[in-house]
Amino acid sequence: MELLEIVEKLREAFPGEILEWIEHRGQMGVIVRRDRILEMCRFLHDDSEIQMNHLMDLCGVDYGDRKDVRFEVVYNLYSIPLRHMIRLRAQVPEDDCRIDSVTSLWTGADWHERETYDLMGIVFEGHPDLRRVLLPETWEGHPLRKDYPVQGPEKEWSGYEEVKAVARRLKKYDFYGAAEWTDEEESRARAGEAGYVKE
Amino acid sequence: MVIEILLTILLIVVVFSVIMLHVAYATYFERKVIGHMQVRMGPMRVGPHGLLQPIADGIKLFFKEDVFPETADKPTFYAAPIICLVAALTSIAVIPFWEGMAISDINIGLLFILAMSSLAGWGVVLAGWASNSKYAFLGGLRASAQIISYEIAMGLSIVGVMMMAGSLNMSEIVKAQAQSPFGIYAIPQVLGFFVFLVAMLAETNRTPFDMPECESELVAGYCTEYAGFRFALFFLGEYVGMIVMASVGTICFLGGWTGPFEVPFFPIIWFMLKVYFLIFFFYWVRATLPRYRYDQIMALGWKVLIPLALGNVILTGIMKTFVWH
Amino acid sequence: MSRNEERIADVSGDALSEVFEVQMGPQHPATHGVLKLNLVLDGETVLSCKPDVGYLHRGIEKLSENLTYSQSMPLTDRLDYMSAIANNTGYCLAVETLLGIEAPLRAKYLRTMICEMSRIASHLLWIATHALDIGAMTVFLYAFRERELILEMFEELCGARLTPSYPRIGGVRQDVTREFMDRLEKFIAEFPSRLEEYETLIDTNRIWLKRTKGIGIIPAEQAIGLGLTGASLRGSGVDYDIRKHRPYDAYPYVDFEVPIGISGDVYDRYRCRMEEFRQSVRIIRQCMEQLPPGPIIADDAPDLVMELKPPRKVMAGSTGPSPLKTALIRLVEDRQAYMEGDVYVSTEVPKGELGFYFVSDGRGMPYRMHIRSPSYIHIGALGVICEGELVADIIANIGSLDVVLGECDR
Amino acid sequence: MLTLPQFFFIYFALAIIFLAGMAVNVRNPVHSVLLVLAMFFHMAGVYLMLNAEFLAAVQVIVYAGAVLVLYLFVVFLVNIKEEIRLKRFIGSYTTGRVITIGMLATLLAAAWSFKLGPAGTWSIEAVREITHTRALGIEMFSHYMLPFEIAGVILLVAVVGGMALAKKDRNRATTTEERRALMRGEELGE
Repeated sequence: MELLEIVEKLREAFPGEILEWIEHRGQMGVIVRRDRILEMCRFLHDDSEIQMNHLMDLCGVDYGDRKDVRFEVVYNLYSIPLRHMIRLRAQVPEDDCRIDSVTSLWTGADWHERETYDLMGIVFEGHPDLRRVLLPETWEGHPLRKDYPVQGPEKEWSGYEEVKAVARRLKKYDFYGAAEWTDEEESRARAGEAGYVKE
Repeated sequence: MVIEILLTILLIVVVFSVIMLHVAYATYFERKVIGHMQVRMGPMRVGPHGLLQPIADGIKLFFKEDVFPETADKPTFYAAPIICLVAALTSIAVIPFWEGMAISDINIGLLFILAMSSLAGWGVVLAGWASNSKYAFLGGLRASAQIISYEIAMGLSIVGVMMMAGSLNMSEIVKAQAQSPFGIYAIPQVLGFFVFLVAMLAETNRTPFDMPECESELVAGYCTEYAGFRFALFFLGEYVGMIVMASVGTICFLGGWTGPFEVPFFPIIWFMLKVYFLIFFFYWVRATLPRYRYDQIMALGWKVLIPLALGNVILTGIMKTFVWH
Repeated sequence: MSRNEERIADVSGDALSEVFEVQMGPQHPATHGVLKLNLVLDGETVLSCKPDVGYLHRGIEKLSENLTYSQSMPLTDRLDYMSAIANNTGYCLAVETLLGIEAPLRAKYLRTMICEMSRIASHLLWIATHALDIGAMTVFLYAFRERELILEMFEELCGARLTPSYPRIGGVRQDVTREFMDRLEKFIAEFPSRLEEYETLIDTNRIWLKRTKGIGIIPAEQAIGLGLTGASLRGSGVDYDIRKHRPYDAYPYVDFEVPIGISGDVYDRYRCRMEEFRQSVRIIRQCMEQLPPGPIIADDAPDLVMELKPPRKVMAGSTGPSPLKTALIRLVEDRQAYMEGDVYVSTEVPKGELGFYFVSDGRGMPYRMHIRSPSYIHIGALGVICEGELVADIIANIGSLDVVLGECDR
Repeated sequence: MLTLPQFFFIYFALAIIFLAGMAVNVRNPVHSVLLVLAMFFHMAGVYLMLNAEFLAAVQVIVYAGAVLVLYLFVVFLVNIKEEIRLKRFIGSYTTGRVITIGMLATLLAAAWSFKLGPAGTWSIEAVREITHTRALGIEMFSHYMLPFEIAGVILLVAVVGGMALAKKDRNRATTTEERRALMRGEELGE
C-alpha cells in the first residue's frame, strides 16, 4: 500500500484530525491532533491493509517557541507483514501536557512512554505505571526540554546531597577519619536527615 | 599411655599439615587444570610456573581485614565457618591412607564420615542465616535442602559396598575389596559408584551443583558477607571436604591403598594417585558442565539418584544371597 | 531478617509462604552492567520483576543537540560498546539520509563487512556471558579467544579496538590494507570450526538444554507487542530483519538467510544467534569477494575537520553566536534548504533494531536526536518475561535477550 | 577420685541438662536449634560411652543431620518477628505450681522404682566381641524383625500421607506457564 493511500484512509476515518502530512526522504510524517490518538493508532494497528503491528519508536520533541504547539509526540510505526512505515506526530500543547497512552495496543510502548515522561515531561494518560525511568525519582525538571540547561541545573540534586551525607557517615570507618565524626552527628545522620552535611 | 597420647597428637599434627599442604596445592592444581582446559596458562607469576601462588593467596586471605556485617548474628556468624572446617577435618581422622595408617581406625568409619558431612551442611546453613543478607539467606536455604537430599543418595550408594565388604570399617573394606574378583568395587558396584560420584559433587557444593554459592544468581550465596580469614575457613572446608570425599571414593570403590604392584618405602602413592584422579574429576566437571537449576537438582536427587541407589542395594542383596554365596 | 511487610497476593493461600523482596543489582555478577531488578519472590518463584535502569545515563541525546553531526559520532560508540561500529554505521546512515547523500559502493561494502565483524564480536561476548551465567565457564574463554582476533583486526584497521568510530558520514575513514584482508580471510576460514567447538560444549549438553528449553517463552504476538527486535524477536518465529526489510549499505547485494526460531524460548534465541554467526561469516566472505574498487568516501560528504573555524574569542556573557553554532560544515550550510525535516532510520545491530530519529532545523547539529535502543526495550520486556519463572531463569533470560546497559541508559 | 569414664559421664549428663534448659529459654529460635544440636552431640557421646557407636553415628546423621536441619528450615521459613505470647491456660500461679510439683513427684517415683533386670544375651563383653553394629543387626533382623518392619511401614505411610497433605497446586506447577496461570488465580487442569 502506498504511503499516501494510508494517509488518505486515515483522513477518511478521522476527518479533521489530520493537520498536515509531509513526505521527506521517502518517509511519510503525518501531523495530527492528540485528542483521538489512541483511536488512530488502533485503526492503524487493526486495519487489515495497514497492520502497523510494530511500534518502532515513540519519543517527544520540544519545539520551544518555534511552533504554535510546543510539544510533539512522535510515533514511528511499521508493519512487519506488509513492510511499510509511517510516522504520526501528535501535537501536545505546553499548558495541557498530556496525551493518551498507547500501551493497550503495544505493550512495549510502556517504557517508551515512561522515557518520554521522564525526559520531556509529557504525561501519558492511562499508562499503568508512569514513573521516571532513566533519572532518579526525586529529580526535578525534564532535561530534554529546550529550556533545560545543557550543563545541568543550578541546584544540586537532592539525592546527591544524601549520598554525600552517607559518605560522611561512613567516614568513621575510614582509617584517618575516625575522629571527625561525633555520636551526636551520627545519630542525626542515622535518623535519615536528608541533605545533612557536616560543616 | 602418655606416650601413646603424645604419639597420636604427633600423628594428628603431621596429617593435619600434610592435608593443609595438599589443600593449598589442590587450589593450584585446580587453576592449572582448568586453565589448560580453557586455553590459558593459569597462575604463572608467583614463583616458577606460579608454584608459590597458593602461599601468596593464603597470606593475603589470612591478613585481610575481617569485615563483620553490623546486623549479623554474631555468635552464629563466628561459629559457621568453624563448623564447616572442623567437620571436614574431623573426617580425615578415620581415613586409612595405607595399611594400618589411620589416626583412628574405628569400626563405624563410613558412618562417621557421613555424620561429619551432614554436620558440614550446618556451617553453610548457619552462615547463610547469620549474615542477615538476602542472597546469603537464599544460599543457605538451598544448601539445607540440597545437603539433606544428597546425603540420602550418598549414604545409599555406599550401602552396596558395606554389604559386599560386610563391614563399616574402612580398612576392612579395602582388604575385602582386594580379595574380591575384580580387585576394586567400582566394577561390580558400577551403579553405586555413579551415584556416589554425582552425590559427591553435590555434597561438596561443586559445579554443576554449586547452588548454595552460585555466583551468577546469588553473588556468592552463603559466603557473600564473609571476607578474609573467615572466608578462607570456608574455602579450606570446601577443599578438605573434596579431599575427604575423594578419599571415601578411593577407599570404597577404587581399592584404597592397593595397587597393581607394591611400591617400596612409599605405600601411599596409589592412594594419592587415586585421590588425585577423583579430584581431577571434580575440576574436569567444573570446566565442562553448566549449572543445574535448583528445582532440577532436587528432581535429580530424589527421582533419579535415590531410586538408582535403592535399586543398587536390592541388586547387591540378591547377588550376595544367591550368586556369590 | 528484615523482610518486607507488604504481602503480595499470596499464591497458594499457604500461611507459611512468605513474600521475599530482593534487589538484584546494580552491582551483581549476572546483570551485564548496572542493571537493577526489583524482585518479589515467593520461595524461588518470581512474583514480580521490575527492572530499574538509568545508572549509566549520560544524556547522549541532550549532548548531541549541542554538537555537530560529526562530533556526535564518538558518542554513538559509547552506546553499545560491544559492537560500536554497528552503532556508528547506523548513525552515519541516518545522517546521510537526512543530508541526502549516499556513500560510494566500496564504502558500503566495507561498512557491511565491518558491521558483520562487529556482529560476530558482539555475539561472541553474548555467548560468553550467557554461558557463564548458566555456569559453563569454559565457553567464556573460548569465545574471548576469537573476540580478541576481531578486536585486533579492528586495531589494525583504524587503531582502536573497542570504540573505533571508523565509519564516516558519507563513507568510511580509511581503506583496508592487504594484511587486514589476509587476516580476515584466515579468520573466516577458521571461525566456523570454532563455532562447532562451542556447540559441542553446550549444545548437546543435557544440563544446558534443561536450563534453556521451555524457559522464558515469548509467543510471536507478544514479542511484537513488546517491541522486541533482533534475534530476540526472531527466536519467537517472527521474520523481521531490517537487513532484509529495509536493506541498507551492501546488504541488498549479498545473499544470506535470516534464521528464525519456533517456540520463542531461551534455547531458540540461542540457536538464532548461533546461526547468525554463520550467516555473518557468509556475508563477510561475499563482501570480500565482491569488494569493488573506488573511492571510500562520497565527494559531497561533510568534512571531519570543520571548514569554518569558530571565532577565537567569545566575550563572556555576550549573546553572540556560540563557538559551536558557527562551527558548521560548509556543505551542510549549502544544503540548508534540504535539511529541514525529520527522518527515522534504523539498522539491524547485533542487539536488535537501533533507530535514530532526527529532527533538523537546517543547522549543522540536530535539533532533536532520539535513539531507539533495542536494549532499553528488551529490559522493559524483561519484567513481563520473568514473571512466574524461577530466580535462576531470570539469569538465563537476561542472557538470552542480550542487553547492554550503555545502550539502554544512553 | 573420679575415673575418666565417670568424669565424662557426669560432664555429658550435666551438659545435656544445661543445653536442654538453654534451648527452651533462649529467645532466638535459631540459637535454640543450635543448642539442641550441641545437645544431640553430647547424647551421641553418652552412646559412645555405652559402646553403642552405631547408635552414636546414627544419632548424629539422623537427628543432627536431617531432622534438625528440617527444624531449622521451618524456623527460617516461618517468620517469627516477635515473641509469641500465649495466654495462660490457668490463671493462678499456685494451681500451676501444684500441678508441676505433682508431675515431678510422679516422675521421681517412677524413676525410683526402676530395678536392674536379669542379664540378657548381650553382656558388655559379648557386644565388644562381635561389635555393636553386628549385635544390633542380629537383634533387629532376627528377634524383632516383625516390629521393625511394621515400624518401617508406619513411617512410610506417614511420609506418603505428609506428601499427600502438602501437595497443593503450587507444587504441581513445574513449568512457567503453570506458575503464571496460578499467579493469575486460575486452577490447574489435570
